[in-house]
Amino acid sequence: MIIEGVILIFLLIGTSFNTLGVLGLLRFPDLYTRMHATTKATTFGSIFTSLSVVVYGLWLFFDSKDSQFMVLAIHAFIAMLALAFTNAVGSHAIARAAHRMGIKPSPAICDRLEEFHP
Amino acid sequence: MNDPWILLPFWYPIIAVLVILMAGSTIRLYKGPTPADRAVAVDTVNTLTVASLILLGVAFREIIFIDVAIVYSLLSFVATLFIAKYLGGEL
Amino acid sequence: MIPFIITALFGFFIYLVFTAGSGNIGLWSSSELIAGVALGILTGIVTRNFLCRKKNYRMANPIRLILLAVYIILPFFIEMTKANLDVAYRVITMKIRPGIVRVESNLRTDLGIFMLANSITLTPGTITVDIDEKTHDLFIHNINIGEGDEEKAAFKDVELFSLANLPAWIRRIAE
Amino acid sequence: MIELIPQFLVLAGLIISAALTYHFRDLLAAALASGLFSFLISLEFYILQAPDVAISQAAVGAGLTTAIFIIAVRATGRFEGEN
Repeated sequence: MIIEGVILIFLLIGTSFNTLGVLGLLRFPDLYTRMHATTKATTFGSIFTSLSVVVYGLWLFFDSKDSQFMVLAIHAFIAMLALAFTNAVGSHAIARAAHRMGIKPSPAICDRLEEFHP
Repeated sequence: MNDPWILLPFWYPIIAVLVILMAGSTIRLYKGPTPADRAVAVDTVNTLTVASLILLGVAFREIIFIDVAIVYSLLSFVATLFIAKYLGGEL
Repeated sequence: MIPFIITALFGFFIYLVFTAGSGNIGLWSSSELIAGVALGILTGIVTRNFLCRKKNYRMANPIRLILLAVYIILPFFIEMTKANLDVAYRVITMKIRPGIVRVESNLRTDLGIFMLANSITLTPGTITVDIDEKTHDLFIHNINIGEGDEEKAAFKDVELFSLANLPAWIRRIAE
Repeated sequence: MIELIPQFLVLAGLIISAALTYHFRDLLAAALASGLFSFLISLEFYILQAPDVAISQAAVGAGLTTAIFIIAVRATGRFEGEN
Protein backbone atom coordinates (compact mmCIF):
# COMPACT_ATOMS: atom_id res chain seq x y z
CA MET A 1 0.00 0.00 0.00
CA ILE A 2 2.78 2.42 0.94
CA ILE A 3 4.84 1.46 -2.09
CA GLU A 4 1.87 1.97 -4.39
CA GLY A 5 1.53 5.43 -2.89
CA VAL A 6 5.23 6.12 -3.51
CA ILE A 7 4.90 5.01 -7.14
CA LEU A 8 1.82 7.19 -7.62
CA ILE A 9 3.55 10.21 -6.05
CA PHE A 10 6.60 9.75 -8.30
CA LEU A 11 4.36 9.51 -11.36
CA LEU A 12 2.45 12.64 -10.35
CA ILE A 13 5.67 14.61 -9.73
CA GLY A 14 7.00 13.45 -13.10
CA THR A 15 3.93 14.37 -15.10
CA SER A 16 3.53 17.74 -13.37
CA PHE A 17 7.11 18.72 -14.18
CA ASN A 18 6.67 17.49 -17.76
CA THR A 19 3.55 19.66 -18.01
CA LEU A 20 5.49 22.65 -16.68
CA GLY A 21 8.22 22.03 -19.24
CA VAL A 22 5.78 22.00 -22.15
CA LEU A 23 4.00 25.09 -20.74
CA GLY A 24 7.36 26.85 -20.61
CA LEU A 25 8.06 25.78 -24.19
CA LEU A 26 4.80 27.44 -25.22
CA ARG A 27 5.00 30.58 -23.06
CA PHE A 28 8.60 31.83 -22.94
CA PRO A 29 9.60 34.63 -25.33
CA ASP A 30 12.82 33.43 -26.99
CA LEU A 31 14.81 30.32 -27.82
CA TYR A 32 17.23 30.21 -24.89
CA THR A 33 14.59 30.68 -22.22
CA ARG A 34 12.46 28.00 -23.88
CA MET A 35 15.45 25.73 -23.76
CA HIS A 36 15.71 26.34 -20.01
CA ALA A 37 12.17 25.04 -19.55
CA THR A 38 12.46 21.99 -21.81
CA THR A 39 15.91 20.82 -20.75
CA LYS A 40 15.52 21.06 -17.00
CA ALA A 41 11.86 20.32 -16.47
CA THR A 42 11.39 17.50 -18.98
CA THR A 43 14.61 15.77 -17.94
CA PHE A 44 13.60 15.92 -14.28
CA GLY A 45 10.06 14.73 -15.00
CA SER A 46 11.20 11.82 -17.16
CA ILE A 47 13.74 10.84 -14.50
CA PHE A 48 10.91 10.66 -11.97
CA THR A 49 8.58 8.62 -14.19
CA SER A 50 11.45 6.17 -14.89
CA LEU A 51 12.25 6.09 -11.18
CA SER A 52 8.71 4.98 -10.47
CA VAL A 53 9.26 2.03 -12.82
CA VAL A 54 12.52 1.23 -10.99
CA VAL A 55 10.68 1.25 -7.66
CA TYR A 56 7.94 -0.95 -9.13
CA GLY A 57 10.48 -3.47 -10.43
CA LEU A 58 12.34 -3.62 -7.11
CA TRP A 59 9.05 -4.05 -5.24
CA LEU A 60 7.96 -6.96 -7.42
CA PHE A 61 11.45 -8.48 -7.15
CA PHE A 62 11.40 -8.50 -3.36
CA ASP A 63 7.78 -9.66 -3.44
CA SER A 64 8.12 -12.65 -5.75
CA LYS A 65 11.92 -13.35 -5.87
CA ASP A 66 11.68 -13.58 -9.65
CA SER A 67 14.84 -12.26 -11.30
CA GLN A 68 13.05 -10.84 -14.35
CA PHE A 69 11.88 -7.90 -12.24
CA MET A 70 15.49 -7.12 -11.35
CA VAL A 71 16.09 -6.96 -15.12
CA LEU A 72 13.17 -4.52 -15.38
CA ALA A 73 14.62 -2.26 -12.69
CA ILE A 74 18.16 -2.31 -14.12
CA HIS A 75 17.06 -1.60 -17.67
CA ALA A 76 14.76 1.23 -16.62
CA PHE A 77 17.68 2.71 -14.68
CA ILE A 78 19.97 2.49 -17.74
CA ALA A 79 17.29 4.15 -19.88
CA MET A 80 17.06 6.93 -17.28
CA LEU A 81 20.83 7.53 -17.36
CA ALA A 82 20.88 7.55 -21.17
CA LEU A 83 18.00 10.03 -21.19
CA ALA A 84 19.68 12.44 -18.76
CA PHE A 85 23.05 12.49 -20.55
CA THR A 86 21.68 12.75 -24.08
CA ASN A 87 19.31 15.56 -23.09
CA ALA A 88 22.03 17.69 -21.54
CA VAL A 89 24.48 17.22 -24.41
CA GLY A 90 21.81 17.67 -27.09
CA SER A 91 20.53 20.92 -25.62
CA HIS A 92 24.09 22.25 -25.40
CA ALA A 93 24.59 21.37 -29.08
CA ILE A 94 21.37 23.14 -30.13
CA ALA A 95 22.21 26.27 -28.09
CA ARG A 96 25.71 26.53 -29.56
CA ALA A 97 24.44 25.98 -33.10
CA ALA A 98 21.69 28.57 -32.64
CA HIS A 99 24.15 31.20 -31.47
CA ARG A 100 26.46 30.45 -34.39
CA MET A 101 23.48 30.66 -36.73
CA GLY A 102 22.82 34.20 -35.53
CA ILE A 103 19.82 33.93 -33.23
CA LYS A 104 20.17 36.64 -30.60
CA PRO A 105 18.67 36.32 -27.12
CA SER A 106 15.94 38.89 -27.68
CA PRO A 107 15.08 40.15 -24.20
CA ALA A 108 18.66 40.20 -22.89
CA ILE A 109 20.47 42.26 -20.28
CA CYS A 110 23.93 41.50 -21.62
CA ASP A 111 25.54 39.24 -24.22
CA ARG A 112 29.21 38.51 -23.56
CA LEU A 113 29.40 35.84 -26.26
CA GLU A 114 28.50 38.43 -28.88
CA GLU A 115 31.66 40.39 -27.99
CA PHE A 116 33.74 37.21 -28.06
CA HIS A 117 32.38 35.73 -31.31
CA PRO A 118 31.38 38.61 -33.59
CA MET B 1 -1.36 -20.11 -11.08
CA ASN B 2 -1.03 -16.65 -9.64
CA ASP B 3 0.31 -13.79 -11.68
CA PRO B 4 3.53 -12.25 -10.29
CA TRP B 5 2.71 -8.89 -11.89
CA ILE B 6 0.65 -6.89 -9.43
CA LEU B 7 -1.88 -4.86 -11.36
CA LEU B 8 -1.70 -1.12 -10.84
CA PRO B 9 -4.47 1.00 -12.41
CA PHE B 10 -2.61 4.20 -13.16
CA TRP B 11 -0.20 3.50 -16.02
CA TYR B 12 -2.54 4.29 -18.92
CA PRO B 13 -3.86 7.69 -17.69
CA ILE B 14 -0.27 8.90 -17.16
CA ILE B 15 0.64 7.75 -20.68
CA ALA B 16 -2.42 9.60 -22.03
CA VAL B 17 -1.23 12.79 -20.28
CA LEU B 18 2.26 12.38 -21.79
CA VAL B 19 0.80 11.94 -25.29
CA ILE B 20 -1.31 15.09 -24.81
CA LEU B 21 1.89 16.93 -23.86
CA MET B 22 3.47 15.71 -27.11
CA ALA B 23 0.56 17.26 -28.99
CA GLY B 24 1.18 20.49 -27.02
CA SER B 25 4.77 20.69 -28.14
CA THR B 26 3.61 20.12 -31.71
CA ILE B 27 2.09 23.62 -31.45
CA ARG B 28 5.61 25.01 -30.97
CA LEU B 29 6.72 22.96 -33.98
CA TYR B 30 3.99 24.70 -35.99
CA LYS B 31 4.52 28.25 -34.68
CA GLY B 32 8.26 28.38 -34.02
CA PRO B 33 9.83 31.34 -35.79
CA THR B 34 13.28 29.82 -36.27
CA PRO B 35 14.34 26.24 -37.11
CA ALA B 36 16.12 26.00 -33.75
CA ASP B 37 12.76 26.36 -31.98
CA ARG B 38 11.43 23.49 -34.03
CA ALA B 39 14.48 21.40 -33.16
CA VAL B 40 13.83 22.08 -29.46
CA ALA B 41 10.19 21.00 -29.93
CA VAL B 42 11.26 17.73 -31.61
CA ASP B 43 13.75 17.12 -28.79
CA THR B 44 10.99 17.59 -26.22
CA VAL B 45 8.77 15.12 -28.07
CA ASN B 46 11.63 12.61 -28.03
CA THR B 47 12.09 12.92 -24.28
CA LEU B 48 8.38 12.48 -23.63
CA THR B 49 8.31 9.52 -26.01
CA VAL B 50 11.09 7.74 -24.14
CA ALA B 51 9.29 8.29 -20.83
CA SER B 52 6.03 6.93 -22.24
CA LEU B 53 7.85 3.97 -23.83
CA ILE B 54 9.17 2.91 -20.43
CA LEU B 55 5.70 3.21 -18.88
CA LEU B 56 4.09 1.33 -21.80
CA GLY B 57 6.57 -1.51 -21.41
CA VAL B 58 5.44 -1.95 -17.84
CA ALA B 59 1.77 -1.60 -18.79
CA PHE B 60 2.12 -4.36 -21.41
CA ARG B 61 4.01 -6.59 -18.90
CA GLU B 62 6.86 -7.21 -21.34
CA ILE B 63 10.38 -6.68 -20.00
CA ILE B 64 12.05 -6.88 -23.38
CA PHE B 65 10.16 -3.71 -24.39
CA ILE B 66 12.25 -1.56 -22.04
CA ASP B 67 15.31 -2.13 -24.27
CA VAL B 68 13.53 -0.34 -27.10
CA ALA B 69 13.48 2.79 -24.94
CA ILE B 70 17.29 2.73 -24.50
CA VAL B 71 17.89 2.28 -28.23
CA TYR B 72 15.32 4.95 -29.02
CA SER B 73 16.90 7.55 -26.73
CA LEU B 74 20.36 7.00 -28.24
CA LEU B 75 19.02 7.16 -31.83
CA SER B 76 17.05 10.33 -31.23
CA PHE B 77 20.25 11.83 -29.80
CA VAL B 78 21.95 11.14 -33.14
CA ALA B 79 19.12 12.92 -34.99
CA THR B 80 19.34 15.93 -32.63
CA LEU B 81 23.11 16.21 -33.09
CA PHE B 82 22.71 16.05 -36.86
CA ILE B 83 20.16 18.88 -36.86
CA ALA B 84 22.43 20.94 -34.59
CA LYS B 85 25.42 20.37 -36.88
CA TYR B 86 23.40 21.61 -39.83
CA LEU B 87 22.13 24.67 -37.97
CA GLY B 88 25.61 25.64 -36.84
CA GLY B 89 26.91 25.44 -40.38
CA GLU B 90 29.50 22.76 -39.61
CA LEU B 91 28.10 19.96 -41.75
CA MET C 1 48.40 -2.74 -23.53
CA ILE C 2 46.86 -0.79 -20.66
CA PRO C 3 44.24 0.91 -22.91
CA PHE C 4 43.24 -2.50 -24.22
CA ILE C 5 42.74 -3.93 -20.72
CA ILE C 6 40.73 -0.92 -19.51
CA THR C 7 38.51 -0.89 -22.60
CA ALA C 8 37.94 -4.66 -22.47
CA LEU C 9 37.00 -4.53 -18.78
CA PHE C 10 34.67 -1.62 -19.44
CA GLY C 11 32.93 -3.44 -22.29
CA PHE C 12 32.64 -6.63 -20.22
CA PHE C 13 31.10 -4.65 -17.36
CA ILE C 14 28.56 -2.99 -19.68
CA TYR C 15 27.64 -6.40 -21.12
CA LEU C 16 27.16 -7.79 -17.62
CA VAL C 17 24.87 -4.90 -16.69
CA PHE C 18 22.73 -5.45 -19.76
CA THR C 19 22.37 -9.20 -19.32
CA ALA C 20 21.84 -9.34 -15.54
CA GLY C 21 19.25 -11.85 -14.39
CA SER C 22 19.78 -14.45 -17.13
CA GLY C 23 20.95 -17.47 -15.10
CA ASN C 24 22.16 -18.85 -11.80
CA ILE C 25 25.92 -18.11 -11.54
CA GLY C 26 25.37 -15.03 -9.45
CA LEU C 27 22.88 -13.36 -11.74
CA TRP C 28 24.30 -14.57 -15.05
CA SER C 29 24.27 -17.83 -17.02
CA SER C 30 27.53 -19.43 -18.17
CA SER C 31 26.93 -18.85 -21.88
CA GLU C 32 26.34 -15.14 -21.26
CA LEU C 33 29.62 -14.93 -19.30
CA ILE C 34 31.59 -16.58 -22.11
CA ALA C 35 29.96 -14.35 -24.73
CA GLY C 36 30.71 -11.34 -22.54
CA VAL C 37 34.42 -12.20 -22.32
CA ALA C 38 34.64 -12.73 -26.08
CA LEU C 39 32.82 -9.51 -26.87
CA GLY C 40 34.89 -7.59 -24.33
CA ILE C 41 38.17 -8.74 -25.93
CA LEU C 42 36.81 -7.87 -29.39
CA THR C 43 35.70 -4.42 -28.22
CA GLY C 44 39.08 -3.85 -26.59
CA ILE C 45 40.95 -4.71 -29.78
CA VAL C 46 38.79 -2.52 -32.01
CA THR C 47 38.28 0.60 -29.87
CA ARG C 48 41.38 0.79 -27.69
CA ASN C 49 42.43 4.10 -29.22
CA PHE C 50 39.14 5.90 -28.59
CA LEU C 51 38.41 5.52 -24.89
CA CYS C 52 41.93 6.27 -23.61
CA ARG C 53 43.07 8.71 -26.26
CA LYS C 54 45.01 11.04 -23.94
CA LYS C 55 46.85 8.17 -22.15
CA ASN C 56 45.31 9.39 -18.93
CA TYR C 57 44.19 6.63 -16.56
CA ARG C 58 42.98 8.81 -13.72
CA MET C 59 39.36 7.63 -13.95
CA ALA C 60 40.32 3.94 -13.60
CA ASN C 61 40.75 4.61 -9.87
CA PRO C 62 37.72 3.06 -8.09
CA ILE C 63 37.62 5.78 -5.42
CA ARG C 64 36.94 8.36 -8.12
CA LEU C 65 34.13 6.21 -9.56
CA ILE C 66 32.51 5.87 -6.13
CA LEU C 67 32.82 9.64 -5.66
CA LEU C 68 31.19 10.11 -9.06
CA ALA C 69 28.19 7.99 -8.03
CA VAL C 70 27.90 9.85 -4.71
CA TYR C 71 28.16 13.16 -6.56
CA ILE C 72 25.30 12.26 -8.91
CA ILE C 73 23.05 10.95 -6.15
CA LEU C 74 23.50 13.58 -3.43
CA PRO C 75 24.61 17.17 -4.27
CA PHE C 76 23.76 17.11 -7.94
CA PHE C 77 20.27 15.78 -7.35
CA ILE C 78 19.58 18.36 -4.63
CA GLU C 79 20.66 21.18 -6.95
CA MET C 80 18.54 19.69 -9.72
CA THR C 81 15.43 19.67 -7.52
CA LYS C 82 16.02 23.31 -6.63
CA ALA C 83 16.52 24.11 -10.32
CA ASN C 84 13.19 22.60 -11.23
CA LEU C 85 11.31 24.44 -8.50
CA ASP C 86 12.97 27.60 -9.84
CA VAL C 87 11.88 26.81 -13.40
CA ALA C 88 8.34 26.13 -12.18
CA TYR C 89 8.28 29.53 -10.44
CA ARG C 90 9.52 31.30 -13.56
CA VAL C 91 7.09 29.50 -15.89
CA ILE C 92 4.15 30.53 -13.74
CA THR C 93 5.16 34.12 -12.97
CA MET C 94 7.30 34.96 -16.08
CA LYS C 95 9.76 37.08 -14.06
CA ILE C 96 12.95 36.80 -16.12
CA ARG C 97 16.12 38.88 -16.64
CA PRO C 98 18.02 36.81 -19.19
CA GLY C 99 21.50 37.32 -20.59
CA ILE C 100 24.68 35.51 -21.61
CA VAL C 101 27.61 35.80 -19.19
CA ARG C 102 31.14 34.43 -19.02
CA VAL C 103 32.15 32.03 -16.28
CA GLU C 104 35.73 31.29 -15.30
CA SER C 105 36.45 27.62 -14.79
CA ASN C 106 39.93 26.67 -13.73
CA LEU C 107 39.54 23.09 -14.92
CA ARG C 108 42.11 21.56 -17.23
CA THR C 109 40.86 18.09 -18.19
CA ASP C 110 38.24 17.38 -20.83
CA LEU C 111 36.18 15.23 -18.48
CA GLY C 112 36.09 18.00 -15.88
CA ILE C 113 34.83 20.55 -18.39
CA PHE C 114 32.27 18.05 -19.68
CA MET C 115 30.96 17.41 -16.17
CA LEU C 116 30.90 21.11 -15.28
CA ALA C 117 29.04 22.00 -18.49
CA ASN C 118 26.43 19.28 -17.98
CA SER C 119 26.02 20.19 -14.31
CA ILE C 120 25.48 23.82 -15.29
CA THR C 121 22.91 22.80 -17.88
CA LEU C 122 20.84 20.81 -15.41
CA THR C 123 21.12 23.14 -12.39
CA PRO C 124 19.49 26.46 -11.47
CA GLY C 125 18.80 29.05 -14.09
CA THR C 126 21.71 28.40 -16.43
CA ILE C 127 22.48 26.54 -19.65
CA THR C 128 25.87 26.29 -21.32
CA VAL C 129 26.03 27.92 -24.73
CA ASP C 130 29.65 27.90 -25.81
CA ILE C 131 33.24 27.31 -24.70
CA ASP C 132 36.34 29.44 -25.09
CA GLU C 133 38.78 26.79 -26.26
CA LYS C 134 41.93 28.60 -25.13
CA THR C 135 41.16 29.60 -21.58
CA HIS C 136 38.47 26.92 -20.96
CA ASP C 137 35.94 29.53 -19.92
CA LEU C 138 32.27 28.75 -20.37
CA PHE C 139 29.63 31.06 -21.80
CA ILE C 140 26.32 30.44 -20.08
CA HIS C 141 22.84 31.77 -20.60
CA ASN C 142 21.51 32.85 -17.23
CA ILE C 143 17.77 33.30 -16.87
CA ASN C 144 17.87 35.61 -13.86
CA ILE C 145 20.91 37.86 -13.53
CA GLY C 146 21.06 39.76 -10.23
CA GLU C 147 20.86 43.55 -10.14
CA GLY C 148 24.20 45.05 -11.18
CA ASP C 149 25.80 41.74 -12.01
CA GLU C 150 25.68 42.40 -15.74
CA GLU C 151 28.64 44.78 -15.40
CA LYS C 152 30.98 42.03 -14.26
CA ALA C 153 33.46 40.76 -16.83
CA ALA C 154 33.41 37.19 -15.57
CA PHE C 155 31.73 35.17 -12.87
CA LYS C 156 33.43 32.62 -10.66
CA ASP C 157 32.02 29.11 -11.12
CA VAL C 158 31.23 28.81 -7.40
CA GLU C 159 28.78 31.73 -7.53
CA LEU C 160 26.36 29.80 -9.74
CA PHE C 161 25.54 27.12 -7.18
CA SER C 162 23.95 28.06 -3.89
CA LEU C 163 23.33 24.86 -1.94
CA ALA C 164 26.32 22.65 -2.64
CA ASN C 165 29.82 23.40 -3.87
CA LEU C 166 29.69 21.42 -7.11
CA PRO C 167 32.96 22.70 -8.71
CA ALA C 168 34.95 21.46 -5.71
CA TRP C 169 33.37 18.00 -6.15
CA ILE C 170 34.19 18.03 -9.85
CA ARG C 171 37.78 19.01 -9.09
CA ARG C 172 38.07 16.18 -6.61
CA ILE C 173 36.68 13.67 -9.12
CA ALA C 174 38.21 14.66 -12.43
CA GLU C 175 41.43 16.54 -11.76
CA MET D 1 -11.20 1.17 -23.07
CA ILE D 2 -8.63 3.31 -21.26
CA GLU D 3 -5.78 1.67 -23.14
CA LEU D 4 -7.20 2.89 -26.46
CA ILE D 5 -6.95 6.58 -25.56
CA PRO D 6 -3.11 6.89 -26.02
CA GLN D 7 -3.39 5.01 -29.29
CA PHE D 8 -6.02 7.37 -30.70
CA LEU D 9 -4.02 10.38 -29.55
CA VAL D 10 -0.91 9.05 -31.27
CA LEU D 11 -2.92 8.47 -34.46
CA ALA D 12 -4.18 12.07 -34.31
CA GLY D 13 -0.59 13.25 -33.82
CA LEU D 14 0.44 11.25 -36.91
CA ILE D 15 -2.20 13.02 -39.01
CA ILE D 16 -1.18 16.43 -37.64
CA SER D 17 2.53 15.92 -38.29
CA ALA D 18 1.89 14.61 -41.81
CA ALA D 19 -0.23 17.70 -42.52
CA LEU D 20 2.56 19.91 -41.14
CA THR D 21 5.08 18.22 -43.43
CA TYR D 22 2.84 19.15 -46.34
CA HIS D 23 2.17 22.67 -45.06
CA PHE D 24 5.69 24.04 -44.45
CA ARG D 25 7.42 26.02 -47.19
CA ASP D 26 10.69 25.99 -45.22
CA LEU D 27 12.16 22.63 -46.21
CA LEU D 28 14.25 22.27 -43.05
CA ALA D 29 11.08 22.58 -40.97
CA ALA D 30 9.43 20.04 -43.25
CA ALA D 31 12.33 17.65 -42.64
CA LEU D 32 11.90 18.14 -38.88
CA ALA D 33 8.16 17.45 -39.13
CA SER D 34 8.92 14.33 -41.16
CA GLY D 35 11.30 13.21 -38.40
CA LEU D 36 8.52 13.78 -35.87
CA PHE D 37 6.23 11.62 -38.03
CA SER D 38 8.83 8.83 -37.95
CA PHE D 39 9.17 9.03 -34.16
CA LEU D 40 5.40 8.92 -33.69
CA ILE D 41 4.91 5.99 -36.07
CA SER D 42 7.64 4.17 -34.15
CA LEU D 43 5.62 4.79 -30.97
CA GLU D 44 2.51 3.50 -32.74
CA PHE D 45 4.27 0.27 -33.73
CA TYR D 46 5.34 -0.06 -30.13
CA ILE D 47 1.76 0.32 -28.91
CA LEU D 48 0.71 -2.37 -31.39
CA GLN D 49 3.24 -4.69 -29.63
CA ALA D 50 5.86 -4.91 -32.36
CA PRO D 51 9.08 -3.71 -30.69
CA ASP D 52 11.40 -5.04 -33.43
CA VAL D 53 9.58 -3.02 -36.08
CA ALA D 54 9.68 -0.05 -33.71
CA ILE D 55 13.47 -0.30 -33.34
CA SER D 56 14.07 -0.56 -37.08
CA GLN D 57 11.64 2.30 -37.75
CA ALA D 58 13.41 4.48 -35.17
CA ALA D 59 16.81 3.68 -36.69
CA VAL D 60 15.90 4.08 -40.34
CA GLY D 61 13.06 6.59 -40.23
CA ALA D 62 14.26 8.91 -37.51
CA GLY D 63 18.05 8.70 -37.63
CA LEU D 64 18.88 7.95 -41.24
CA THR D 65 16.04 9.59 -43.15
CA THR D 66 16.28 12.87 -41.24
CA ALA D 67 20.03 12.96 -41.88
CA ILE D 68 19.55 12.27 -45.60
CA PHE D 69 16.85 14.94 -45.86
CA ILE D 70 19.10 17.48 -44.15
CA ILE D 71 22.01 16.64 -46.47
CA ALA D 72 19.64 17.07 -49.43
CA VAL D 73 18.41 20.44 -48.09
CA ARG D 74 22.00 21.61 -47.68
CA ALA D 75 22.88 20.50 -51.21
CA THR D 76 19.91 22.20 -52.89
CA GLY D 77 18.01 25.12 -51.41
CA ARG D 78 16.48 26.00 -48.11
CA PHE D 79 13.08 27.22 -49.37
CA GLU D 80 10.61 25.72 -51.78
CA GLY D 81 10.60 27.41 -55.20
CA GLU D 82 14.14 28.72 -54.78
CA ASN D 83 16.54 28.04 -57.62
